[in-house]
Amino acid sequence: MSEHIVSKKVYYLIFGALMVLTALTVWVANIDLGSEKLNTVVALAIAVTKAVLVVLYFMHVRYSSRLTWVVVAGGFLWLVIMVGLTLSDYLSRGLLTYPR
Amino acid sequence: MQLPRLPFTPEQASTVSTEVDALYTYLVAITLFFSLLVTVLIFYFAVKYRRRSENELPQPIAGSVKLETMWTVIPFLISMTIFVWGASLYFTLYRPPKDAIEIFVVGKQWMWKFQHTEGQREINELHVPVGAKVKLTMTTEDVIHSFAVPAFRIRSDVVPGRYTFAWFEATKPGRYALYCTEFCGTNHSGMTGWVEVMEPTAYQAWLAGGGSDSPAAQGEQLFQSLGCATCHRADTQGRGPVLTGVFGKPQRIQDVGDVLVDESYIRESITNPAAKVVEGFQPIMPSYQGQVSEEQLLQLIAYIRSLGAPQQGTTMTNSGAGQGEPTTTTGINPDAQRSNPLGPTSPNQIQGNAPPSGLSPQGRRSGQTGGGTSQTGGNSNQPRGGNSNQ
Amino acid sequence: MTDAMGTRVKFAHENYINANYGIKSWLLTKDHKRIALLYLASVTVFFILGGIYALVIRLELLTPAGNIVQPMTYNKLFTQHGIIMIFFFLIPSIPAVLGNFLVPLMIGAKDLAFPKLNLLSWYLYLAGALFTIWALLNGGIDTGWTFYTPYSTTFSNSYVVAAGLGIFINGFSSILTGLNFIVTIHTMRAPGMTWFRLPLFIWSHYATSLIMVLGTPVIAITILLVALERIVHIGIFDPRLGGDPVLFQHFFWFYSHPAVYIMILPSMGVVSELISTHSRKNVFGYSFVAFSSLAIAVFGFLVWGHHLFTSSQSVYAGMIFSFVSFAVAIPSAVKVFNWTATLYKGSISYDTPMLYALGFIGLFTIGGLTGLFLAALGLDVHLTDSYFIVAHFHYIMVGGALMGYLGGLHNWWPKITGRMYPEGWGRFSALVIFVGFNLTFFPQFLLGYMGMPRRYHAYAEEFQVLNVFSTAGASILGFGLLIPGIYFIWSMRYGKFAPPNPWAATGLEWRTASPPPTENFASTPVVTWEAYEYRPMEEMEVIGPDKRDTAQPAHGEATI
Amino acid sequence: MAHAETLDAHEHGGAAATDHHASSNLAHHFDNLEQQREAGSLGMWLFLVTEIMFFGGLFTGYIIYRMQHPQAFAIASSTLNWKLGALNTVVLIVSSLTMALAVYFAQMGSRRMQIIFLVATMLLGAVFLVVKGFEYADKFEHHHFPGLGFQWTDAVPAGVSTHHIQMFYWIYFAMTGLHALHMIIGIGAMLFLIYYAYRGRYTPEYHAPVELTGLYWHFVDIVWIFLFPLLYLLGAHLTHGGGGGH
Ligand code: HEA
Ligand code: HEA
Ligand code: HEC
Ligand code: CUA
Ligand SMILES: [Cu+2]
Repeated sequence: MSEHIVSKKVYYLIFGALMVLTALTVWVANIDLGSEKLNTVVALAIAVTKAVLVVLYFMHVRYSSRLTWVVVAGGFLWLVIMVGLTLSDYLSRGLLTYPR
Repeated sequence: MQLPRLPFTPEQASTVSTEVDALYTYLVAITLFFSLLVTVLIFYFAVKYRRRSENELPQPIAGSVKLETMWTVIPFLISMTIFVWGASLYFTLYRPPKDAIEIFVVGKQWMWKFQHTEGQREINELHVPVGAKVKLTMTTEDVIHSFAVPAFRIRSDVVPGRYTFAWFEATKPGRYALYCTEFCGTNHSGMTGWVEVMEPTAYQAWLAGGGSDSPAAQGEQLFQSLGCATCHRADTQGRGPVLTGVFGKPQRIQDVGDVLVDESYIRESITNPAAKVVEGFQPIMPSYQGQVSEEQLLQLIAYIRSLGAPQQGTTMTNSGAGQGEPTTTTGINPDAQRSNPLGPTSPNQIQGNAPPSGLSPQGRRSGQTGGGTSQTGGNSNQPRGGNSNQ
Repeated sequence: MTDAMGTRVKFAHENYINANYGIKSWLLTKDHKRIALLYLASVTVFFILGGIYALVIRLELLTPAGNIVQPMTYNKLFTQHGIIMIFFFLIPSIPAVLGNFLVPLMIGAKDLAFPKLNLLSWYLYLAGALFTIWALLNGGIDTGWTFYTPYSTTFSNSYVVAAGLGIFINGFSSILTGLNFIVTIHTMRAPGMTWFRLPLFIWSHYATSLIMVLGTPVIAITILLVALERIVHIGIFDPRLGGDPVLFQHFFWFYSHPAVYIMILPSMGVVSELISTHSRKNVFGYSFVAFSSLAIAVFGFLVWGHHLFTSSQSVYAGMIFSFVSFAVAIPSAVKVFNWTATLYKGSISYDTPMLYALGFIGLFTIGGLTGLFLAALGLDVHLTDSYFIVAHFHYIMVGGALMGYLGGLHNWWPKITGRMYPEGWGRFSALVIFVGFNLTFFPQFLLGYMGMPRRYHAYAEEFQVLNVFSTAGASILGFGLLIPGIYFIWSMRYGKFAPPNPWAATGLEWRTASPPPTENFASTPVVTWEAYEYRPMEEMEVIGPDKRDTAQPAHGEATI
Repeated sequence: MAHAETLDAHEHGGAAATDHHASSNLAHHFDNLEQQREAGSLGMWLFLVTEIMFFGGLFTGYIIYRMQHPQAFAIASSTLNWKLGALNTVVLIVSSLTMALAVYFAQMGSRRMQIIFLVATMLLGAVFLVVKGFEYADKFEHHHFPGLGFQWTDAVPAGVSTHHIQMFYWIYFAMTGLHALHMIIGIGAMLFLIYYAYRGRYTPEYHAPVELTGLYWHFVDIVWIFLFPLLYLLGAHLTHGGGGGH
């Protein structure tokens, strides 16, 4: 399996997209979308998109072996596990009902 | 369920102890079964198929999906029975019942302090009547401790900055050991005591003898002496909200929404009033952090709670204003819940901004030390603080 | 090659031990086999140190009154016992010693993928160890190996930051080992060595490495935060500054629960090898055993909250964690049953490694099943932080992991040193250790249910009888461990020469000389057989420079 | 099973063309460069996974405390200079582009362009650090460094405790500090690359170090892509749009 060479044009395109998304995230942050949660979700969605672009193209994962895909996905999955299960405690604290 | 008590088990002195022992017995049986199964098989095979000559070459056996499925599914099903049983018991253990006598517990390095609703205070010794439900509202002045009474099969950590709960109903008069079971420093193993379970009459007599005022009454005195009463007046003329009848009801908080007024909320209102400001009021209430101890906090809470209480008596503290509520006091109003699910509003919740005030007087000055050393001479030789070493 | 007395002999072939001499050739080596020996020496030192702490603990607990050491000293004893045994002995033990030595050999590679990183990892281990030793010499640390806040951040007056830094640095050593294994197993397998021809030892090390890579960074950052909290009071875990002490427990156990599988999985891999080798049977249900390792590694990350059942964690989170804890027990059960089934119609020898392996199965089963007591929410409320916990984890970590390690050491000792250990003494000491172990730790189950809390310097009278048993057991255990300590050293000089394949085993590591040459094999091996495909000795030719005694298994020959 | 079973396809060694043992770039224990490259790249990816988990601990802390104290975090965040943050974001993205191009020219075998882009990447990294330095200096001046000496002089709205404002700052400093440390390491690696590129070490066949450093550099960029909105922008609409909450 020899390495795949990504053309310069792709790099420039991705770069352009990243710049646009950066501008977008700044713009969105300054308008009130109604709830803080929505603002956060949008900001995170943009960040994730940017990260995915970098991973896929700048880091060549799009052209890499399945193993690399698994490693990358695994890394993020574990982050989600850590955050998710920790939150399972924090979010459900105090939900226990008991008579007083 | 009355199973025979296994040897090497502690006395069964509470209602839940038999239930816990039943689950224990079940698990012992499972353990015996599987360990014996495995051991017997190993011995049997090891003898039967021992190597008889150096050049033996046994036939390979590939495996069996049927067997694999069997020994995946059966243990799984068994373990699910344990899970369900264990979980339901857990809910019993951590859901204090209605109509319980309430006792305040404060842990500190290295002693347990108790205060009864009638006012008696005790250290490392807790008197309770047999056959009555007792609810413990617990916190700590310094590090995490854990309150455990093996004979009752109960235990709960006490965590700085928040309240935790435990309950029990003793079934036999007697003296039962009480331990701190979360490592808390030099004298961790000395942080023990006794729970004295008494006949109700004896308990009443004990209560009558030499108690001080009830926590609520002491709280009332504090309420005057600390100047709370200047702002919180019985009429609506004060600068602060009227506190009568607030306990157990939702309160509307600026920028947050409805929050249930419970122990943790009041604690926070006193130690860090700015955290939640009642709608329609200015954040002018000063913080009393560092001026009231954990025990005094509990007394103030008892007092405020009693303001809404229609009747007095042993169950007084539980009947607070919240009695009219449908008792689903999740510690959090559904709306408030949604607005900020993490908001520190419930008994179990983080009280991030509610430092245990007992620490603060000295803690402030030296930067970090645990407070209250003066109260227990024995403790003062414990070097404290994170200074000097790394 | 041998002189008349059989002493002071040199190996006939050039191997990794005699390839070159001098302290530098060891300290700067990039050979995975030599690095394994460096690790062997260092973890042994720490095991003895940790063991001495344990003996003093047991001595103190002989009587109810805490009258031998000061309370503060006692707290330091068990803390340092725990820290040393876990971070500096058990976690590196099998992976860094046996794994380092065997992973490349077993897959037919010349070395690990990153030999320099491998050496670096030993130096990091050493640096971490020195930091920790420094902390111990300067007064020690008294927080318990769990470092719970706010005690560790604000109240303890001991050397938390230094010891923490030691663990922090040591963590990177662990990460590098894991990373190296994963890459090696993926990219360096010999031609023909497909995934399902790999020895189960490799599968379990692969699973272990996953945990090391995914979990260890979290303990590193956690310890860093504890240190920061202590030094500059950032407030993250300090309730007085708005932090949450329970968050620390989440972080700590996010690593430390998976870490218990770092400790047991390699041992399970060893046991798979030993059971197969010493009954000359292929492992029953190979692929189930292989995948159960991965399942343990993955699900092991979802259960950490079972250490927080009474710590004011939400009861609902408790339920999730309890449920998954039961689920993660299943792959372990699968392994136990498959090992047992492997014995069926085998040719079972009673060599020392096999005794350890059989002991492992029994003790691990008891240790694991008592884990179920703790995973059962309502029961854990009574059991947590009692001696029941202490018994549970010693049954797994000493009765399981340590037995596996010792069994593995015996099994591969001929390969590592080129010498046989004395079989008779081996069996005798295995028996003593087994008896001593059970006598030490079984009474602790009973003590725990009776309510004796752990980390207690002094205890109530009624617990004394069982504690006396436990202490007596510990002395037998200590004596038993002394025996291999002595004869291993003895055998390096005086042991009988080992043939390349003394057990008539199938692994690639047995197809090269004992000890192996620096490049492991004379030529790259080409694998044409399945895992655990036992054949007559004549058919298992050696791909190494030393073809002596190929057909002579050394079974049952006690040399002493 | 028989001895003479057919061999599984060679797992590696297929690429016989690149199989020159004599090459000085091939470590002795690898069979060929392809295998070595694969190992290196897998190793680097695994290392990046450990980095994710390393930063992950801080992210988790951030998420939990922010959910508990949204207002305090928003207020603290609004004292950061989002324009500098945005500038740095742009700088880093450009540096990622130049890094990608450096790898590209290494693959093409153009030594000159490769060096040019490596130098550019390094300089952009330095620019980032300088900007960051100014930001830090500003925070120190205002006593916004958490720990001893932390001061918050502005008025605090109701419901907000300065503890939690400080909490934001320690997260800010821990995360950006750790990120900056990674940048510094990256710049150090860049120096090596430039030196060896100058010596003509990297060829279309062998340029793994450039590639791996590239992976690392992009990863550091990604971390910043998350840090920027989470730290600088989270409260923007609150402080600008006023009010907030509900
Ligand atoms: C190598 C170390 C190791 C291993 C492998 C395990 C394995 C397990 N552990 Fe253990 N554990 C520790 C080391 C280990 N543990 C340590 C060190 C502590 C204390 C830390 C401290 O606080 O200091 C601890 C504490 C601990 C607790 C916390 C107790 C508390 O503090 O309150 C719990 C709770 O769930 C638990 C559960 C389990 C379970 C369910 C398993 C399972 O993985 C076990 C699975 C194995 C089996 C089940 C046996 C084989 C199965 C059969 C023979 C078939 C029959 C099976 C069924 C019917 C299901 N352990
Ligand atoms: C790998 C882990 C490991 C191992 C192997 C051991 C081994 C032993 N442990 Fe340990 N233990 C822990 C991990 C381990 N422990 C942990 C994590 C804790 C919790 C700490 C905490 O609470 O924070 C703990 C706590 C703990 C306690 C509870 C303390 C308390 O809570 O108050 C006790 C008490 O009996 C104990 C005893 C023992 C004993 C008797 C051994 C014996 O098996 C030791 C046997 C070894 C020796 C006796 C060494 C002798 C060997 C030689 C002399 C060989 C000589 C060789 C040559 C000369 C070459 N341990
Ligand atoms: C300077 C006036 C002042 C003093 C003195 C004062 N308070 Fe308050 N208190 C307020 C105001 C104003 C509020 C409403 C705004 C808020 O929540 O911060 C309040 C709110 C409260 C609340 C929450 C009430 C609710 O309905 O939710 C409690 C409980 C409380 N105070 C208890 C106390 C106690 C106990 C003391 C004495 C130790 C005390 N206060 C002293 C002014 C004061
Ligand atoms: Cu208090 Cu242990
Ligand atoms: Cu665990």
